[in-house]
Amino acid sequence: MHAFARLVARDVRLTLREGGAISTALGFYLVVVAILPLGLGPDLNLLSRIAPGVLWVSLLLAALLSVERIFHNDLEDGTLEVIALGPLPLELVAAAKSLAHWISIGIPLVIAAPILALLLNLPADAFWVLILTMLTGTPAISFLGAVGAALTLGLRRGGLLLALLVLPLYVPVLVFGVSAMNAVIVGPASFLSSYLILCALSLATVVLAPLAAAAALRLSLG
Amino acid sequence: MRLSVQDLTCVRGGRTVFEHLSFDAEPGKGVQLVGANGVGKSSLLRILAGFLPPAAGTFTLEGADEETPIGEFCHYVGHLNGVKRAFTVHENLAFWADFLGGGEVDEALDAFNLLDLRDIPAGLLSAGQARRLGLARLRLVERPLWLLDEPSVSLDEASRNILSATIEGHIAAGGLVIAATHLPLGVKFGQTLTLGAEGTS
Amino acid sequence: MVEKPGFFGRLANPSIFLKLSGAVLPWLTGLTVVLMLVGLYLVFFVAPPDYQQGETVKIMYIHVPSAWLAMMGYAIVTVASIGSLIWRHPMADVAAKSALPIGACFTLLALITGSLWGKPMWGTYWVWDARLTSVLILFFLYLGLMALWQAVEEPSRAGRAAAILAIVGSVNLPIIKFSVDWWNTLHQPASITRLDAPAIHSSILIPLLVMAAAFTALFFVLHLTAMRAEVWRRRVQALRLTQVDAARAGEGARA
Amino acid sequence: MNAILDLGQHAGFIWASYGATLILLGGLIAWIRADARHQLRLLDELEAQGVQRRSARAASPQGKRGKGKAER
Repeated sequence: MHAFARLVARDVRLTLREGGAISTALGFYLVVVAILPLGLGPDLNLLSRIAPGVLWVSLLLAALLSVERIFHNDLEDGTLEVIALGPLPLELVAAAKSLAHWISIGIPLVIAAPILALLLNLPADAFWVLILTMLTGTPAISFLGAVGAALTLGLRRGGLLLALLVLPLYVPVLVFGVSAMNAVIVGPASFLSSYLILCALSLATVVLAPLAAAAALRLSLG
Repeated sequence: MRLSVQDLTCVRGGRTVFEHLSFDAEPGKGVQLVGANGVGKSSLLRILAGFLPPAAGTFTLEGADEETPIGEFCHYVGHLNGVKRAFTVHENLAFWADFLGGGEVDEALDAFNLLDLRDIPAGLLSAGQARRLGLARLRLVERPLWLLDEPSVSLDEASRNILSATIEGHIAAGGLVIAATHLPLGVKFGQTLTLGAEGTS
Repeated sequence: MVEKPGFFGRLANPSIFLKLSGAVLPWLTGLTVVLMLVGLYLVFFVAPPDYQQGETVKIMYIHVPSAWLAMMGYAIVTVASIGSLIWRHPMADVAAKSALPIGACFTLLALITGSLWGKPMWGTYWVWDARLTSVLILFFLYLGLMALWQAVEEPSRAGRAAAILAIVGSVNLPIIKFSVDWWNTLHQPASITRLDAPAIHSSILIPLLVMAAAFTALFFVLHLTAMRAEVWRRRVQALRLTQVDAARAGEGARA
Repeated sequence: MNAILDLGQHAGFIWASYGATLILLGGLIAWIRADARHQLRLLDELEAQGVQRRSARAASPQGKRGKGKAER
């Protein structure tokens, strides 16, 4: 476990030190949320109705932008080869790097979400559910994104392909995240049922995705 | 600890790079891999490190327990140095020491006279210095099998001597070294394996 | 002990596959043509109009079979992917890769006929009905797999990468279906009826089953043909590689 | 025969969907058959030039053109 913690710590420190990845993800998130009302019109109660959907979809796209980075840099400078020879099996290496991506990129995005929610006139009593559902859903986004990143590693236009591969897999997280929020805001359905399914999704992804990511990593190491 | 390779075949991109390659690497006798470009020197090293599955044949490290993958018994130095540009020289090596399981960082830096560059971000290093930082990993955790792919590339005279001293020290201590190189390494290798001319020599 | 290869074991050898498929194909093509003709005759001359939708129910006779084949196609790709990843069955890659464009075509057909059926029924070309939406996402999974095959040059790596993605996709497909159903029931405006096949009376069921059989037979005819083409393509590739090697050896000798 | 003529007021959509089926499946059939023929032709050309697959060459060292025509 020591090596696992060291790898996560290194990755988080690396992302913080380089800083570029976080600012681009946050910047992109802000721009997408800000530009949508320009397209959809300034009508506040329309915006507040679609706020959960807009916040979630923009978060997915922002996370997707930074997910390719999880393995790409390490493959490019040879670090991935040395890590693969370390005591940690590739599955745990993939899990560690996905966890590091969630900590360094996922959480800042979740912290930014309420601020952007102000732009969309999200009802005040929905802020707690916004943060809660996003905190629960973003691990699945990072871990599934890691599978896509591992599959498109070393390909020329990998970034575009990554979006096509991973976005369909994000549909369940998106649907249950937004329906949990709507359950609180609009409310026929119960909040708990959607939210518990979202938790189940995230947990399952955190456990299963590294297996696929590691298998894909073995391909690109070969 | 002895490495024995039986009837190894490597296929990459649908093309057979080499086939029916068998040899043994004895402790105390380094193996030098020679051969023209594209005969599979790097591929052989990557197979032994466990990155590339061989199309056929087996290789075993006698004396090592079966479960742990062979990768954990070897240091692999490829064309890339495994260095993070955003971290300082010390931080790079400190991470490797922590992750790979031990080793004295400053002593390894000193061995490749990188001590005075200790706190400089690796991004500012020259090619030769970065290569030395990559090679400094060899001095960290003790691993019996060294797989070196053109280790002396972009090294100057002095650094090459440091490298050859390090390799000879490892061989003398009973370690195994398999080095693919065009430039002379200044190391007395006990065995030379020429690839491309029907595999064994 | 070399155990006698089972049916799939013997199929592993492309030449045997070519021989077997060569024998089966003419018969299967004949069967497909017969089934298609019988089906079309039943649909246009025998099947009664639906009491609600009238004649537009005829669209169902191609929409439902193509939706079934869209799913079956992905199931075939998944099984072939498992075969290629776990048993490294050489023909599994060929089967998975060649089934993709066919499955994608049937998925696209299901979407087109679904929307053409939606216009007379609800006045809109696209209705976010739970099943149509799932078929749309299935279409994206097909596109992703085909794009991944294209993006990776080295065939064996492409095969394994696509196999991993196909398996990840197949694990997610039921979850996606479940979440789309959930999403659909939440936003279910009362008016839109589910895009369901009307009451299955035998006079409607029989033509539907015949059409489904015809489409399935067509799928396999196309799949076998595409697999043969893939085997030949890989042989051409191998021959070209030997040509390159021979040329290089030639140059080496002369230089 | 009159059953075909009066397909109700939505006849357009019925013909449109059958038309789409014809175009899409017809195109798919044509493309797959063409691709198969093309690959076969390429294979024949390469074999005519005496280029041998490694396994074929290994099977007949005396350089005869492989084990006859590759399995069709």
